[in-house]
Amino acid sequence: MGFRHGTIVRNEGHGTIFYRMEVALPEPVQFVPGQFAMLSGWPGNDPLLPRPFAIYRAASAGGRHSVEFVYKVVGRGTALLSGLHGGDPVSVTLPLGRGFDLSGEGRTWWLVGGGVGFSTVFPAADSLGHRKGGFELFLGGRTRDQLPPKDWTPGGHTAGRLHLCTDDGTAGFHGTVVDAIRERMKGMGVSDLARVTILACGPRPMLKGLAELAAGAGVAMQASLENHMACGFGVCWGCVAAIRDGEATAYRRVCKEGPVFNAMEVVW
Amino acid sequence: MGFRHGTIVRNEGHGTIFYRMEVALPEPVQFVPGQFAMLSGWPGNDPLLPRPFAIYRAASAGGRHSVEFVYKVVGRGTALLSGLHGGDPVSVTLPLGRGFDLSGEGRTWWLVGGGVGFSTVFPAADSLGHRKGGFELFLGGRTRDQLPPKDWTPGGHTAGRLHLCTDDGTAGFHGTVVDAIRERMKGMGVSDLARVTILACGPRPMLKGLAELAAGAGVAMQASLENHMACGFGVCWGCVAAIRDGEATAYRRVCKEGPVFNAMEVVW
Amino acid sequence: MVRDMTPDLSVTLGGGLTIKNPVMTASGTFGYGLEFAPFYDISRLGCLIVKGLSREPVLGNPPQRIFETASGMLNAIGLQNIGVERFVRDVVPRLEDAGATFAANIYGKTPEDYEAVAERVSEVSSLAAIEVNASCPNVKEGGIAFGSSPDGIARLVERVRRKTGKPLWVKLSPNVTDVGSIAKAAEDAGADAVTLINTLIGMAVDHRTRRPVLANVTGGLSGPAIKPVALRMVWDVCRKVKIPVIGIGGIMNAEDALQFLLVGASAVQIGTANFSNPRAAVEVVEGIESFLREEKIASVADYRGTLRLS
Amino acid sequence: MVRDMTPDLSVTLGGGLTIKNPVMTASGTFGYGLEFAPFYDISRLGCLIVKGLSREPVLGNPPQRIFETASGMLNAIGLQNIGVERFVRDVVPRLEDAGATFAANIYGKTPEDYEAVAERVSEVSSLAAIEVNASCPNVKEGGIAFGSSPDGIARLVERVRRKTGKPLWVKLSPNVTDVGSIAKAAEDAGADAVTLINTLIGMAVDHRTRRPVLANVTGGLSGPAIKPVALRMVWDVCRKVKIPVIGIGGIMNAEDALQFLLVGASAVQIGTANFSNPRAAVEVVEGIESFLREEKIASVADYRGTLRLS
Ligand SMILES: Cc1cc2nc3c(=O)[nH]c(=O)nc-3n(C[C@H](O)[C@H](O)[C@H](O)COP(=O)(O)OP(=O)(O)OC[C@H]3O[C@@H](n4cnc5c(N)ncnc54)[C@H](O)[C@@H]3O)c2cc1C
Ligand SMILES: Cc1cc2nc3c(=O)[nH]c(=O)nc-3n(C[C@H](O)[C@H](O)[C@H](O)COP(=O)(O)OP(=O)(O)OC[C@H]3O[C@@H](n4cnc5c(N)ncnc54)[C@H](O)[C@@H]3O)c2cc1C
Ligand SMILES: Cc1cc2nc3c(=O)[nH]c(=O)nc-3n(C[C@H](O)[C@H](O)[C@H](O)COP(=O)(O)O)c2cc1C
Ligand SMILES: Cc1cc2nc3c(=O)[nH]c(=O)nc-3n(C[C@H](O)[C@H](O)[C@H](O)COP(=O)(O)O)c2cc1C
Ligand code: FES
Ligand code: FES
Repeated sequence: MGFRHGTIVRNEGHGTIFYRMEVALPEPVQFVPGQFAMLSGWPGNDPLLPRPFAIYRAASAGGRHSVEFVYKVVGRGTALLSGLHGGDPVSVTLPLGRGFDLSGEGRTWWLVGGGVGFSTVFPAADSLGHRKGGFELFLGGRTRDQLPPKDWTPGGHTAGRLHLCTDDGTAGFHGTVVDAIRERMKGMGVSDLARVTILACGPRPMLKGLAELAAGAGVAMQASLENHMACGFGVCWGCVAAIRDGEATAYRRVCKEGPVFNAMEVVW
Repeated sequence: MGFRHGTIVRNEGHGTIFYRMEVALPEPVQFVPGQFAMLSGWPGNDPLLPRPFAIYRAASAGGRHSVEFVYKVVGRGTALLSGLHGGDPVSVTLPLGRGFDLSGEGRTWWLVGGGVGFSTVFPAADSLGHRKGGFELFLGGRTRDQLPPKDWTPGGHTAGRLHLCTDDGTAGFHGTVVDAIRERMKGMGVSDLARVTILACGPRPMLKGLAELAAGAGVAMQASLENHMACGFGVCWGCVAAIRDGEATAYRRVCKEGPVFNAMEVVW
Repeated sequence: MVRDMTPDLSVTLGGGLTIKNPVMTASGTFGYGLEFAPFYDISRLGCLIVKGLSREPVLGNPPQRIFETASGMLNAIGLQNIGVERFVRDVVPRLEDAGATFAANIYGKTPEDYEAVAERVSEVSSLAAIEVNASCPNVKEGGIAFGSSPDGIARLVERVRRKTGKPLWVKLSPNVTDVGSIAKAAEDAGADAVTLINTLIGMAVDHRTRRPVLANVTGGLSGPAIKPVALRMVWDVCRKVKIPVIGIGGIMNAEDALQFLLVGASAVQIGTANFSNPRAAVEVVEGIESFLREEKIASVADYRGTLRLS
Repeated sequence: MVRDMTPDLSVTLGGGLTIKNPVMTASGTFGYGLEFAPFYDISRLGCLIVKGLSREPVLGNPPQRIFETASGMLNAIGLQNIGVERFVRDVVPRLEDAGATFAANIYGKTPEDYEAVAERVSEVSSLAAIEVNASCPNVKEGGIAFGSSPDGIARLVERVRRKTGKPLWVKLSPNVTDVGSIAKAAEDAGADAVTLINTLIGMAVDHRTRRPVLANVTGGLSGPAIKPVALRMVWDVCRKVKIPVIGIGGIMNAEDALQFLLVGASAVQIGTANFSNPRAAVEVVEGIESFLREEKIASVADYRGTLRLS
């Protein structure tokens, strides 16, 4: 983990709503899929705090190191980021938090990304892609414009393993990813379901719906949560989520004990 | 006077320290040399206040209107401005304040700009250049690098009328503009001196030195003052300077009753 | 259900005063009002409050008077003003011509000063209200000295109350332990409304020259930096008094203004925002109207104080 | 004349404590200290102050706990902490290993709670000092209740004083009319130093959902937005007490820190800045050193309190 001054290599809009930013860093970045960075790139004190973004990709070649982020403009900070140019300076603290646990062997992986949540699960797909069995990918968006650009999609070429879902039916499955997973589960036996692990990132209602579905079906699920963050590395206690701790409820830091939690332990 | 949203046409560094920014505006700008604008071009609330800059030039052609500013990076606001690109939005309120009084006929005009102060006097030169008699221009900088680029200088081609001064002697007269004016006055008769009006903008110690010199020699002088400003159009009372009011001292608004004051009335 | 109706922006303040919308401009940030005429029609404001007026003209503090801070500014103007006589004689007729609704912010060193200014401005029939500045941090006497305790405020307000039939607003200082009890004291003493907050006391120094930045050493902090503090105090006071509360502090746009209405303010004032955007106040009027329209809320009154706590 | 000498950064605080430089990190913004080890050697700090400790572990407030404001942030953590026992058992040995100078910020609902925590941490021989948090705005009982009046603070400090021989610092609230008299009361009751300011009480609401943003409704405002307020209060208190004053509030860099030293603070604490730049505190140490070197000032002590008023 470190705090680094980087320089923007590229920062471009893609499709209608997603931006992708590559940042050159002085040192190589190693990360576990699901880990994130705190990023800021504005002068002055307003905005004051850096913003959390999943690490989308990290590369090192010829002594040059860089890291990529994918983001959606939703407010002030992301609007400012989208206005930055190649050469502009940014600061990043990374890698942060606990990523996905991809250790199980012989498991069936269902990766679920709602909205810009795909930025958190694609790195997991990159990891799992090398394994036997691979993964299935469920991507949800309100409309087709809100799905990630095709050429970003890992294993997007492997038909059948990619489930696109849109709320308005303008592409793929007409419905939410929760509906799509429900469909997918149909006809699967208990033992098959027991081999499935869902890795999910997206809006909280989606995660909650998925967690309930998974709980009912005996499917394991890891959910990447979001919360407002000040520090991102566990010192402000600002980002907690209610997590079951035996009988009791504890407030665990999304930035430190998370962002990936066992969905069965989250108090939704 | 109006508050306008403009778009940067050009924003470039020139020489070692000066930037020049052209801003496209929805309406034509008419101004008196010495008048200024409040300019801001940053998102968020930090910096909070717009910054005052002399109107350097205004142009209208083919239904397109623009205004130019020349500035030096001295702090946060100007640093931010210098990082803006063509196409970026800025806001301006203009034209503001009371500019130079160029109404006297048959006068000898000495225009004095210390540091970036030339941005305030060049527009006066543009006005006076058309008149018989014209003007003499005294430009001071610490070093030659701190003088305005040659091709910006009005009447710069007319040798003898341009007096460049550097504190370190790296160009032109070795000394301050005050020293240069003192030299210039040498041998001039009382009635010649009485026909001179100095128009000056620059650091306060320079203005003070000039004012004392002018007072002693019976030379008229108009000084463009600077002060921290919040509004720029006379409503906050933040920018006052001590100005003689008969026997008493009054606090006059630099943005409204100024920025150009009769140097003999300023309490230096 | 309201569909595409023009929402009713008018608000009722104390002392029988109703204004056309809840957007006012704050004393000291709006000059005498007329300076804003080049930017918009000032009669569109709910009310404009002029720079603090005293019995005699005041010279104010020496420069440097202002300093920018993170998302805020310090000012120590020292209440430079033209005095109540010139205001009544020269300014009032022009405000009347402009069709503006306006109130006088008044200030004195002694209770007698306040009384005198209140009496004089009360003669102006077009004056909408008097706002007593009991909270200026930038003058040695008067101002904040009265506004720092319930007793102090009560004594001042009672005296001014006796001298005027105009709606009487009392402007409160945030530099206190318990603003609620001070607001209550103002209410009990006969105020028709309370305005808050005035500026927080602040300071800036230059670490190189080793001098204070402001000639007055300390100054009043305003701007978006103080908004959270202002909002909390307005919310507090709204639950402690029955008279209308006028909310102020760091309001930059309609969203900010709506937040003050939401916690219970009957109206808001725009201060420092006037400097960075001379059209700020009228944009707030427009923004509130379009918000109510979009959300299909019939009136400001229907929105005011509807914060849900659970 | 000092030429190219290494300036002496050490500062003497109350109770016989001398620390290597005047830069501390603020309670609640620095975890238990070890979290910063990846960013720099935490033994370089003058002192680090751990998250407020209570007798028993505290669950804290439900989320949402933080919200960004203009150049500041609101927090309502509710003092979530691991409790004093776990701190002494698990954290202290690791801080000792890291060579860190550290102080314990303590908090309770009742004076007895404070006494108990003070007694327990006093057993830690490596502990540099105890900082009594008498100013947390985010808990219903304790904290600010004691810190809002001279009497309240005196009673609390006297009791804790009897239980510890450690240097005793008292952290003061800015949400008061007269912080000077409260600081004086703390001094008279036996405090070795006062720390100020804690956060200003603030609030944020969502004008669309019509709900408070923070589950706790109100929160504490910190960050550069509050620096002018903090600086003024530190300056005030420095002229009212003889014990050392530890300045805090919105310090982002060495320039800010120097300004607090200039008005008389003996040391400073870095809070919210740790979030946007995890290296902020060590950069302040370096920045102060290079400033003194450049300006040829031999020591922090020579610079402290040298504000020129005329
Ligand atoms: C671990 C983690 C990973 C994330 N990864 C990505 C990603 O890869 N791509 C992406 O587009 N977004 C991601 N997000 C969400 C992203 O952080 C927010 O969209 C962003 O902070 C919004 O900032 P803003 O200034 O534009 O919005 P504003 O709403 O103006 O921000 C105001 C404040 O709210 C906070 N905030 C607002 N929305 C969120 C949110 N959803 N989560 C956390 N804080 C929020 C901001 O950080 C800021 O402090 C992630 C969030 C977390 C916690
Ligand atoms: C009427 C007028 C005309 C001006 N014309 C020009 C011009 O044409 N070109 C140019 O380069 N500069 C000009 N200046 C000076 C220019 O306004 C300042 O250099 C600029 O405001 C500095 O902003 P900053 O954020 O970079 O500096 P900072 O020092 O970071 O600013 C902090 C605060 O101090 C104020 N401030 C700092 N220096 C000055 C100053 N000299 N005058 C007024 N306020 C100041 C800023 O406005 C801001 O509020 C003019 C000033 C005035 C009053
Ligand atoms: C430059 C300036 C001058 C002010 N003068 C007065 C005044 O004369 N009377 C008064 O009651 N308040 C005065 N105030 C306080 C404002 O009216 C307002 O209460 C404060 O600035 C907070 O609001 P804001 O953050 O929107 O500016 C002044 C504020 C500023 C910035
Ligand atoms: C997230 C957070 C948690 C805090 N927790 C504590 C605490 O436990 N005890 C305490 O005395 N102060 C606490 N504070 C207050 C800070 O120590 C400090 O006084 C305040 O933030 C002002 O300084 P700053 O502007 O540099 O942050 C906390 C502040 C923040 C932002
Ligand atoms: S964001 Fe600070 S603890 Fe998680
Ligand atoms: S800058 Fe506001 S009156 Fe001059």
